[in-house]
Amino acid sequence: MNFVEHVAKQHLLVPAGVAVPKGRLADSPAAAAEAFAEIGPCVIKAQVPTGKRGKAGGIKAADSAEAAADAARTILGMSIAGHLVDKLLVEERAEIEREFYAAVLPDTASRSPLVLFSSRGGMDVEEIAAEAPDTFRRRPVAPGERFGAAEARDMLKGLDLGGSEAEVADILTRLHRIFVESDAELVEINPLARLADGRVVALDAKFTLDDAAAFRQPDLAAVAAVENPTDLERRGAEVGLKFIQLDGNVGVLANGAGLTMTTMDVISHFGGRPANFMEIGGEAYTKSETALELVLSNPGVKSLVINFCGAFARTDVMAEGVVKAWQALKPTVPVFFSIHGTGEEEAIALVRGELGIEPYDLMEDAVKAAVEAAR
Amino acid sequence: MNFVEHVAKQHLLVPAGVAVPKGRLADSPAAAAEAFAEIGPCVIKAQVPTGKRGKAGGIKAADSAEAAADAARTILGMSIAGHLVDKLLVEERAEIEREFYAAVLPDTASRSPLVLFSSRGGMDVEEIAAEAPDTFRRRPVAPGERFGAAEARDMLKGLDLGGSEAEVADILTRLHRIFVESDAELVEINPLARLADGRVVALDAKFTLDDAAAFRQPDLAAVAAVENPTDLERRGAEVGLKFIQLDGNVGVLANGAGLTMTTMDVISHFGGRPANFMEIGGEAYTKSETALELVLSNPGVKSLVINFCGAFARTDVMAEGVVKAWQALKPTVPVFFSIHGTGEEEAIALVRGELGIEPYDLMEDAVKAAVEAAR
Amino acid sequence: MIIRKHHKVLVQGITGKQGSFWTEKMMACGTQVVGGVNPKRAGETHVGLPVFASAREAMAAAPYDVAVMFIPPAAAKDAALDAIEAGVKLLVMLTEHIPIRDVMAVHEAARRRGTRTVGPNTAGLVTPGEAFVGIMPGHNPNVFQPGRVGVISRSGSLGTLVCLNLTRAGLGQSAFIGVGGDPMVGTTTRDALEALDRDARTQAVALVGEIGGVMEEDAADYAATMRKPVVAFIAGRAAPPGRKMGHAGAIATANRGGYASKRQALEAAGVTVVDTPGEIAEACGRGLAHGQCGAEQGSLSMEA
Amino acid sequence: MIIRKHHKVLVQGITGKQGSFWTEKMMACGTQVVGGVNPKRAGETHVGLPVFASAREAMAAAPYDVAVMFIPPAAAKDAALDAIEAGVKLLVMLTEHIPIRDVMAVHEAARRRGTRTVGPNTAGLVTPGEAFVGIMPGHNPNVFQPGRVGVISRSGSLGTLVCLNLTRAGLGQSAFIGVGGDPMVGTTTRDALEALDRDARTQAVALVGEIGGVMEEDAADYAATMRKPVVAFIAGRAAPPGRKMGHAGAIATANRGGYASKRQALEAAGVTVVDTPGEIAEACGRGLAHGQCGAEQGSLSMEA
Repeated sequence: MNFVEHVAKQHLLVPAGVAVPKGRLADSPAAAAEAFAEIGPCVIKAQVPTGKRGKAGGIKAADSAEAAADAARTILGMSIAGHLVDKLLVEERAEIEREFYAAVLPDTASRSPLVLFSSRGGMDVEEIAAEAPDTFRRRPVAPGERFGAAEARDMLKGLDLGGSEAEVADILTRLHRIFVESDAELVEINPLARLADGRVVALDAKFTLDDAAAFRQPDLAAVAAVENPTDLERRGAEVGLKFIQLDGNVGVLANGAGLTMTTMDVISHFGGRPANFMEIGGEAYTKSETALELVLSNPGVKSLVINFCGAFARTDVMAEGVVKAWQALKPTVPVFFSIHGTGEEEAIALVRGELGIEPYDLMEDAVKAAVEAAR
Repeated sequence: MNFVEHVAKQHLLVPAGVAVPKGRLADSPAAAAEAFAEIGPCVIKAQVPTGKRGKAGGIKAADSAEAAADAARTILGMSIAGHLVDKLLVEERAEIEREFYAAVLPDTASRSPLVLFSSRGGMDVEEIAAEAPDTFRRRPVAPGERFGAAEARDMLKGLDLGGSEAEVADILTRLHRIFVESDAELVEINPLARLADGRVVALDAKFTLDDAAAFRQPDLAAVAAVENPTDLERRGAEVGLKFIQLDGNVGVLANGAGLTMTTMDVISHFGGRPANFMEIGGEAYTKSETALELVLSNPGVKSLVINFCGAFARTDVMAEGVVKAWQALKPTVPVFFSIHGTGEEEAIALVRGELGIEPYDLMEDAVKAAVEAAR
Repeated sequence: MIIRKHHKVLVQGITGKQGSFWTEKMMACGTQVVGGVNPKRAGETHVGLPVFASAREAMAAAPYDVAVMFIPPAAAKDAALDAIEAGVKLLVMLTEHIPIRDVMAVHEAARRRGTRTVGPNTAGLVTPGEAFVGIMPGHNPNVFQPGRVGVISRSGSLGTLVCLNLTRAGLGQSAFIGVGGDPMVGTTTRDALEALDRDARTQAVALVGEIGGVMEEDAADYAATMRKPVVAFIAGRAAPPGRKMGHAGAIATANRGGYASKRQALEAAGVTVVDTPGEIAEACGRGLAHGQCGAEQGSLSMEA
Repeated sequence: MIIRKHHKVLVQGITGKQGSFWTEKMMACGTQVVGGVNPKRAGETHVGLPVFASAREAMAAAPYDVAVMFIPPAAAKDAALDAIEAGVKLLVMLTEHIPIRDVMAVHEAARRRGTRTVGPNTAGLVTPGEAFVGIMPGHNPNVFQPGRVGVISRSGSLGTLVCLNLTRAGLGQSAFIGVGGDPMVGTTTRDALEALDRDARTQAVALVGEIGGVMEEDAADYAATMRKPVVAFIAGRAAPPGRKMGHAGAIATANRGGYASKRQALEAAGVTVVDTPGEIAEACGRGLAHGQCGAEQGSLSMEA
């Protein structure tokens, strides 16, 4: 799972004590102009979880509020490697003296994390290794082995860092810690810059979460999911489910487009915010298990309304899928049912028996309870 | 299903007798320069099935071979609305005198195809309807009703087409025929241009196939699938199957990455070209049904090798999935099996009993037969 | 398009899983099913009914008024044309995902022949205590009870919910008309409203709409002329604009077709628009209490 | 890492569906399974074997040499460390998708303790006629027969195919070593090659590699020093460059790791590289006929 730059910076580098340039997020030309007013001469960067943003035209400098707005206008709505740009990072334009490269990744040979550094940054690591091998250092750090300032300085020996050895060594130890503690598959700063004022800051940042470890990094996984909202939607589409992810916190699972929209409306009516639209009407009613998985994959969901009103769709079949998904995923969010129509006796008995939950008689009451629980 | 411009032109407009500018496809800067040499001053357009290509920077003019190559370099590799640009249409730059708008779409009110025309083109139909309603004509044509040149001219009455009334009327009748015969959800030419030399040509073209009718438009569906190769790959990924679509014609279904790669290798070895990679190893072996559907959705597949060698993966379970998919899809491509290892007796009996096919003993023989059959 | 006890019904695609299941439900509710169609099994008996080779053959052997289609999309057009040519009065098309060209061809054939079509993608028609055709829980007494409110719905699930609420409120239903979720349906919300206005047993109407299309706006024009109370609920108020919500027709647009447009049009026509489906029954009750009931003005003609 | 009849085996995660299924298969092949682990069911008997709370507890009650893990990814690290601390000599990790950090921690603990690890993501080890651990069809006589060729494979399915071919050719297998499909495995192809070189019963080696990583290149250095014939097949020749082929380690890169690099390295080391898996058996047969067998040079020590 690749993280966008500003998330990697704010959720990983900054908490670990690695300095980044002053920056603000913007999602409109006006916001970019405002950010300029605060920050001054700046770089405006598309926030999409992929490299090659510069090549795609997703990075522009601006020297005035108008230029910032213009750049934002151009970049917003672009699509870079399949990601629609809907967010920009407006960042102070640092006066760069030197560019370095720093990264940590798993090393097959040593079966350990490998710290990489080069006193030449700004290009691909393959290019650095090929073109400037003298500037390149690699140090595996066995699990449990110490990698403190002394070890980092030892690794940097013989490189000219223009007087920034101590700062760089410090940053390498922090990067190593991020790698280990956050289950990274890659953490990379390129370029890591020494500025004219002597600060060493991460101009860009890449973080890839080890997908196999996402289960124990729920905060990071949630952050990543929020930043890529369309992934869940795409997953839904591919299994024939019309799933639309919204920014509310009450998850919705209902059968039929009409009933689903209505459930969302009633959530809004009672002051809540629906977290999704999900269509399991028609033949798709047999897919309630997958549908529930999708709804619960939305990290915004704080409570859940399951509202079945069976006509063609059999509520007993849907309830079976729900119970299956529930038992597999063991979610901790509170769930509120309302079940009526075709198959209701079996469906209610199943939910009662397997989940120990008593469905509400009125959907309005189920929704009210869910809205309350999500607060 | 939206079609890219050059497919809409070549597979729908041109066969129906609607003129389009001279053009050539290019997939590299060199090819664009070559196309320039043949065509002269040109427009270079990203071939992705989405609108707003101009806004995204996907359309550029070129007045020299170098400029054409430069434009190609810039546009290739761009990503527009999630579609990677890997193909360009290099089209003669027509000297435009007038731009019109023409389209046919289904009309709810009349429950009939609706022919739309405006003597002002080049902007959205909503804009035309709002800003230039006088130039706008709408004519529903009930199924079975005649829409010939007389009817089309009648529809155009009162509009100034600069002397191109007959050509435009003719084009409208052809557009209507395309709509009906090709199960369109939309067919649109915008702009439809009258050139300085008097020709009326479709500068751009949009065609959307009614997905519900794809089953009876196999040629169009196949064309569309070929033009969006990553869609299948994405579908695979979303159901947890690693599917890579290749440009060969021998489909591959095998368990385990190693065996799958080997099957592909042996296909190549015998002079064939594998049509895909597909991973159903590990737990994914239970997904052979979905996997086979994906493999068969690849329009390039002319024959199929199913090569199971069960260790952890049970060949009987995989064979069950294959039989299910086969019976549901009733594909007409010849299939060649080789089945060994865990569960082989049941698997072979099933394939023999349900599909009436005798698996080959050696995978090499199955592959040879498949390569032969694909020729 | 109100289904009646005296209507004779043909089930096209009767031998399929859904066809069999729902035919039995329909008959259990008193619907007079006279037979079914499956060209491959003509001459057999299925769920106790004769199977015919075509709707035309069936018409000769066992005349019927209504045909209901349990037919997959690719075969739907032929089945529909068969029934229309056979002279069916009312054709109920449950099928979703019929190609648009076929839908248009069927509507055109129906128009020429004077056949009333309902759907495609409708959940069907129910008249509690009389009959039902389609895929609604017409057999569930918690949902459907003979009563005074006519219900129009584009959605089967939402229609079920509203009928359930009306039954709990003791009002019941005079008729349920599922107009269908497709953008191009044979019977519009307005058509259904007119039929319920003419129906003597209907004393109030619950109109269950959705965003997308302009059927609710069109119906509002007619509602303005009615004396019976009309209560409406429009699903999709909270839907994000510009995104398709499952039904092909439900795209909220800036002007007509959106929630605001529909609500405004209906309120301007004197329709009570409620915020939750739970309020429909209460609002119908209030409307009926005001005595605005037009029970005597309807006709009892065959509306199909 | 050759599994032997005299090895005593512990099954971690024995009570699960796969653990139970494969434990019975292993025992049917003569493997001496002494018990299993499941902390929640300690004290019970499962598939006729005692269940212990931990690998350490098991070691005290029923000493063993080998532990094989039927453990889901999230619990794999703890189970592995438990077995390593218990003093197991050989740890076979079947699990796929273990977090990288955990894999590195397990390898480091194993290194310190002197434990041999196989995997993760291995299909296991088979010595026909003696024993097997893992998820291979060790019980299928069409696939495995005692014989003269040692087989090394990253892939279970492809390894099965090659063993099948060797059995048909009448050569059989002296041992099968599944090194695993993960990029960071405890026993490399080179390690396995060394073990088979030392093994007296192995007279030739079939090396089944895949594109990605550099294990085959590393093994080639050792193969150059061997007297026993080595025949190799490398999967992925036809794979499009730069795309991941299922196994996380299998990315074809421009220089090392690609098909050409592996083939070149192996051929330079005197290894016969064949084009199809079907040719392996024949090439092994030719190698054996040339009499290049080093049957007498190996040791019979415990290689784990």
